[in-house]
Amino acid sequence: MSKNAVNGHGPAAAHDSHGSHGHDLPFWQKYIFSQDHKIIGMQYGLTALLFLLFGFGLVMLMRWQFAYPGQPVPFIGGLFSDDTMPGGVMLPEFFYQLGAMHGTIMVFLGIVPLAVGAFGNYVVPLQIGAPDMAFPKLNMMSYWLYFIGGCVMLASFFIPGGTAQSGWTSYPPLSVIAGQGQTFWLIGMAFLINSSLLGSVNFIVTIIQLRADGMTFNRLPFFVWAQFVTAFLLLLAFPPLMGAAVLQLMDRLAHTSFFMPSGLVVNDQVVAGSGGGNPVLWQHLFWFLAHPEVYVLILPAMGIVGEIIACNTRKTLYGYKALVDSVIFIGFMSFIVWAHHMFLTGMGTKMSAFFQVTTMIISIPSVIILTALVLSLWGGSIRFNTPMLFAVAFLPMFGIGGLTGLPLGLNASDIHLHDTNYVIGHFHYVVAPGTIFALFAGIYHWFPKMTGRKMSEVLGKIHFTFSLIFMNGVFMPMFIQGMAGVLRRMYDPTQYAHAVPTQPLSVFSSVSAWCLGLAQIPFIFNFFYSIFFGKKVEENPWHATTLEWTAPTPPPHGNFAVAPQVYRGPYEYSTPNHKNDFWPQSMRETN
Amino acid sequence: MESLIKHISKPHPVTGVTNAKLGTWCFLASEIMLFGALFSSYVLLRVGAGTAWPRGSDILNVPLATLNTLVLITSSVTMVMACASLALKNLGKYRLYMGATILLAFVFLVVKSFEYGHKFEHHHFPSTSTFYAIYFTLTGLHGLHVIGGIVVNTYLLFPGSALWKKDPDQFMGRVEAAGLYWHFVDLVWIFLFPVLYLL
Amino acid sequence: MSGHTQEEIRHHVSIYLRVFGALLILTVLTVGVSYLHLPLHAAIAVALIIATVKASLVAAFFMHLAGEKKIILAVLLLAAFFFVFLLTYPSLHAL
Amino acid sequence: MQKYGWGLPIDISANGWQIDQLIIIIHVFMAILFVGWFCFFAYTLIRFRQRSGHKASHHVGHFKLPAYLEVGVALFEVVLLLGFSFPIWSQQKVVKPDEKDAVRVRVVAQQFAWNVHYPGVDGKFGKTDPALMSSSNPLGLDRTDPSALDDISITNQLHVPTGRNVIVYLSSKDVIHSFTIPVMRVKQDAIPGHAGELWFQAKDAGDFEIACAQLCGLGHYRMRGFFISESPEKFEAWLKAQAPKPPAVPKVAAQAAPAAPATPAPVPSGAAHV
Ligand code: HEA
Ligand code: HEA
Ligand code: CUA
Ligand SMILES: [Cu+2]
Repeated sequence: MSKNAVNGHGPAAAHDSHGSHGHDLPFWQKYIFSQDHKIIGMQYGLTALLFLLFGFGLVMLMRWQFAYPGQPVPFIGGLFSDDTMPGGVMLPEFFYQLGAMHGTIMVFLGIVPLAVGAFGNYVVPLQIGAPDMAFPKLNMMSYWLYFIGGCVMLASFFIPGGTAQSGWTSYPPLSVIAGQGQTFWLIGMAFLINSSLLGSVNFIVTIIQLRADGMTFNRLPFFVWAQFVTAFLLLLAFPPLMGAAVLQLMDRLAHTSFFMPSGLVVNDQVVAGSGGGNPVLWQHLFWFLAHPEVYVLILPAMGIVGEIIACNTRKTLYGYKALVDSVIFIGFMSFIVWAHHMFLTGMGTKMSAFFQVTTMIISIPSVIILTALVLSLWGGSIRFNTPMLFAVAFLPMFGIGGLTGLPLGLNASDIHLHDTNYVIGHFHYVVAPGTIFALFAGIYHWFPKMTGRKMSEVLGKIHFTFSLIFMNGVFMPMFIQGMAGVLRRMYDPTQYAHAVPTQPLSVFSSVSAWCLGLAQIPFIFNFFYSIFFGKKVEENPWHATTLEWTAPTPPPHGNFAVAPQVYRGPYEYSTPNHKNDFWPQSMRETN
Repeated sequence: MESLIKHISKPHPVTGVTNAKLGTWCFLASEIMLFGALFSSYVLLRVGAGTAWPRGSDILNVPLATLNTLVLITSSVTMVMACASLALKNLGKYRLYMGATILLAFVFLVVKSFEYGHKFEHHHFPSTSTFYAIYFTLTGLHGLHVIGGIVVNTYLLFPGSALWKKDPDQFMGRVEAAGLYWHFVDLVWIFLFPVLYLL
Repeated sequence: MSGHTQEEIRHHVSIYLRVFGALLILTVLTVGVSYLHLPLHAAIAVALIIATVKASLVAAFFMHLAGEKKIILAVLLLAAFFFVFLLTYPSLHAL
Repeated sequence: MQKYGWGLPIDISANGWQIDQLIIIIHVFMAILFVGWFCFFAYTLIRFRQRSGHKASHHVGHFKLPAYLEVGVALFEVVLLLGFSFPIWSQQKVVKPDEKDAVRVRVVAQQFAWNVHYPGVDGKFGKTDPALMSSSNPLGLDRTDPSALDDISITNQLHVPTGRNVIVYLSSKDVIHSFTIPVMRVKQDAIPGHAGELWFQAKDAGDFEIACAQLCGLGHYRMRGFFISESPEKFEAWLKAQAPKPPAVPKVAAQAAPAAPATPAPVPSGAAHV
């Protein structure tokens, strides 16, 4: 294709340099401060899974209080200190810490690092036929900044007063007058923001610059497209939160009044400070990030689901172009819908109309994506292995989550539903049985590439079945509660007469959550067991077409023995007159 | 291993840019959004304050800030001259211009610290009013960017320049990237100056 | 910058110096205008116009944005588009 | 009368039905879409499962139906916006009822109570000052202001007459709260430094709840107020009973606490301050 591509970077060179110093790096350089995108991907993956488990643990604890407010937590209640759960009874302080940290950890330390940091890092360079990310050192820094950010967040559990407790949204003035935990939260966020900034630059440059010869943009696997758009969201949406975090830190530490209006009276004390600030400013800056952020949670998941569906139906994705266009359009629109979280802040009519119109518009590409994915099943020969089960289950779950976004997006119905459990139900359907299922699917799917072994199908199916049942058990009741007006973030919902009739649903939801926790045991066991004792498999166990499956397993430093050349689109399955039912992108023969 | 990654020193044949250049611009795009958020906060607070908002020229030191503007602009020029010297394969001149750039950056910071010191003496702190709050925050954040630029440029002046012998193209790419960043810091100041000091 | 002939680079340098001159003049101009104590709206307009011109000069010549590769312009255009919303919408909250 | 159950709470407001109607229409629409989509989905999974003798087909025709469906969904969303959401919003949040005929009341939120301020017979809200705020004068009412003399200050109880528009001027002393009366289908954030407004009209009498919908601190969950809608006569009588005795020396609070309304436990935490 170009002289440049051959000059000194040809296949032979690739092979040599890999052979000469690929293997003899000291342990700490190979596995700790590694610059290899695959190791970094796995570091991200393991850390994020642990955070996910931790964040889930926090909410399982909270669910006790939701179900049986004011009663001592059985078994483990005694293990906690007196300023969190004296006598096993959870204090409101602790409850709100759990809530804020659950949201923060799940979003910023769990799902995004897993979807982008782990899957993006591991799979994208392989799928585009690159030897690594464009900036390996930045990649390493990105992970370590994430790690430090996570440590700061965790550290705040151990300081007097505990963690942040103003919700993951950290609305001022509450967050400004809150205790030290909030400062930790802000500093932790600063690390995470910079980590994702480095990561997103890296992804954009890698995908634009390092595609293998022949890997044109319309031959990119759908997953890569999803990551590409995601990287832009991270790049351009996070900085405003960085700005907002700086302002909030100033408010807390330098006693400025960015978010503090004049004349505040807390506990009958006039708050010192100049005043003149505006709490709504924070909301704008926060949601300018946080709405794109929720699409960061879903786009990679859609990408994973697309890959797995194509592979396991043994046919190409339906409407590849429409899918790609929709993803780009969603990414673009996601920057201009943010204030649908703020309909009831006294926003003007024109603004409110603008944001509900954009919100309705952004639902259309999601409908197109969901339609194209389900039509991709049509005419296939569907192989129901564990990754496929999770991927297929993603579709209706995302459908429920997405559809319930509509009544929230119309400001009139949002008057009743805002800040009720309906909202909690809405977004958990998209992120929990939606994104988490897609991520599970991805783990089962790419595990053989990462380790050379397959995870157990039997345990996988057990994991799937119970996860599906209990996920719905946790979140379906929330819609009913939300309709009845039950508000979110309630330490003791039974305080309100209107919440009492649906209280049995809270119990149901909690029991489901704990069972969901139990349902993860086969997964965790399967995961670690299979690393060492899983069934050994060859390079391409699923008979897939994308490039990562043509690399050796596990891929060595530098990935491909010979720099791949790409000849065709990503999903050539069941091509007539071809000898196999899959036709890898880099396979040379002409028919 | 690094040599495996393409387009480090030579531009990509289709996009026409190197990785470093594209990466730097992406980073600057994110910086635009960062300062965008802060300028947005400025606008919102100012609109909210109405006539209570002071005019910067009445309470800030315009001559000092003008001096600083000139210093920063000059440092931008020395930065492009440093790049041009490298393109002319003149490492000595590059050193000279880069050194000047760093020096000017220090001058900027010194002037800035005088300005801050003066304010503190008169008991004007970030907590004094929202005007001072945004003034200190914006100039402070900008100052941090200047310090970042000094670190990068110093690296490229001394240890980093060893790359010049090994791979002049890559080294030039790095200097150019540092230059882009430095001009961006200048560019932010070009807006900060009238917005805070003159209006 | 790389891949230019010596001749071109000398030409560039002369442009840099001219831009430098323009920036100095504009700086003096904007400070001068501020001493006129124009009404606020006029002052804002003048100051922002001058700042935009200065910024454009820096971007176009020092950062070589004039004639820059499409991919970079595209990234910047995207950022600029969202920047406009970010800058204006929060203040229009009550609209 | 069952007030609360598993469905929407009972609606006793004059305009709440519009919101309910929208919620119902959109959920029917969602249900149709989802069920239709799901049936197709389930059928596809079964019909195209992997089995011997069945092969995936490479060329799948182009489906026209989805495009129509997508356009249909888009059109329906336009209808929801133009036909429902815009007009309802303007009714609820834009077109304010005439202040002259309406019952006007200030509600000042604080951690963790709703301070309610009636202007009294003169119809004028007295001056307030943050410096005067204390637990016995939560509104910071300046009783030296003549128009404040007859003002009624009461905590966690909002009495309104049926059949008349009620306008609530909403504000907050400390952090962001959100004022909601589920049975009125109203909700509005109370943001310090911002003047919020909302209005509604009660159709029927009854004792209901005010809730705080925005996380406002550790007591957020118990920031519950009582919403009492009553016949105009009863309301007027109540107002009279609350009115401070005219010659009363400012600052000396009359101790006449109103009879606690018949509501489920717990008893309102704040007594009335007059
Ligand atoms: C991954 C995360 C994610 C995703 C994808 C979405 C998607 C959407 N969200 Fe959601 N949302 C959140 C995460 C997410 N959201 C979170 C975390 C919050 C709460 C934050 C907080 O307050 O703490 C929230 C809150 C939230 C609100 C604020 C509610 C409130 O506080 O009052 C609103 C309001 O507009 C909204 C709207 C939407 C809409 C319209 C979509 C749309 O994009 C959805 C589009 C999808 C569909 C419409 C489904 C498609 C279709 C079918 C089922 C097929 C039909 C079949 C055929 C056509 C054949 N969301
Ligand atoms: C990405 C985001 C995300 C995810 C995935 C989840 C997942 C879950 N969430 Fe969360 N949630 C939020 C984001 C998320 N949540 C946010 C933003 C809030 C609002 C916070 C606020 O009010 O400020 C919230 C609030 C929230 C509430 C409401 C709190 C309130 O009203 O105050 C509840 C209540 O039940 C809840 C429950 C759950 C449950 C049961 C899950 C489950 O689905 C969890 C399932 C998890 C797993 C199944 C773990 C899988 C991992 C493993 C098994 C690890 C394996 C490890 C190795 C192999 C090493 N969440
Ligand atoms: Cu007040 Cu929540
Ligand atoms: Cu949103």
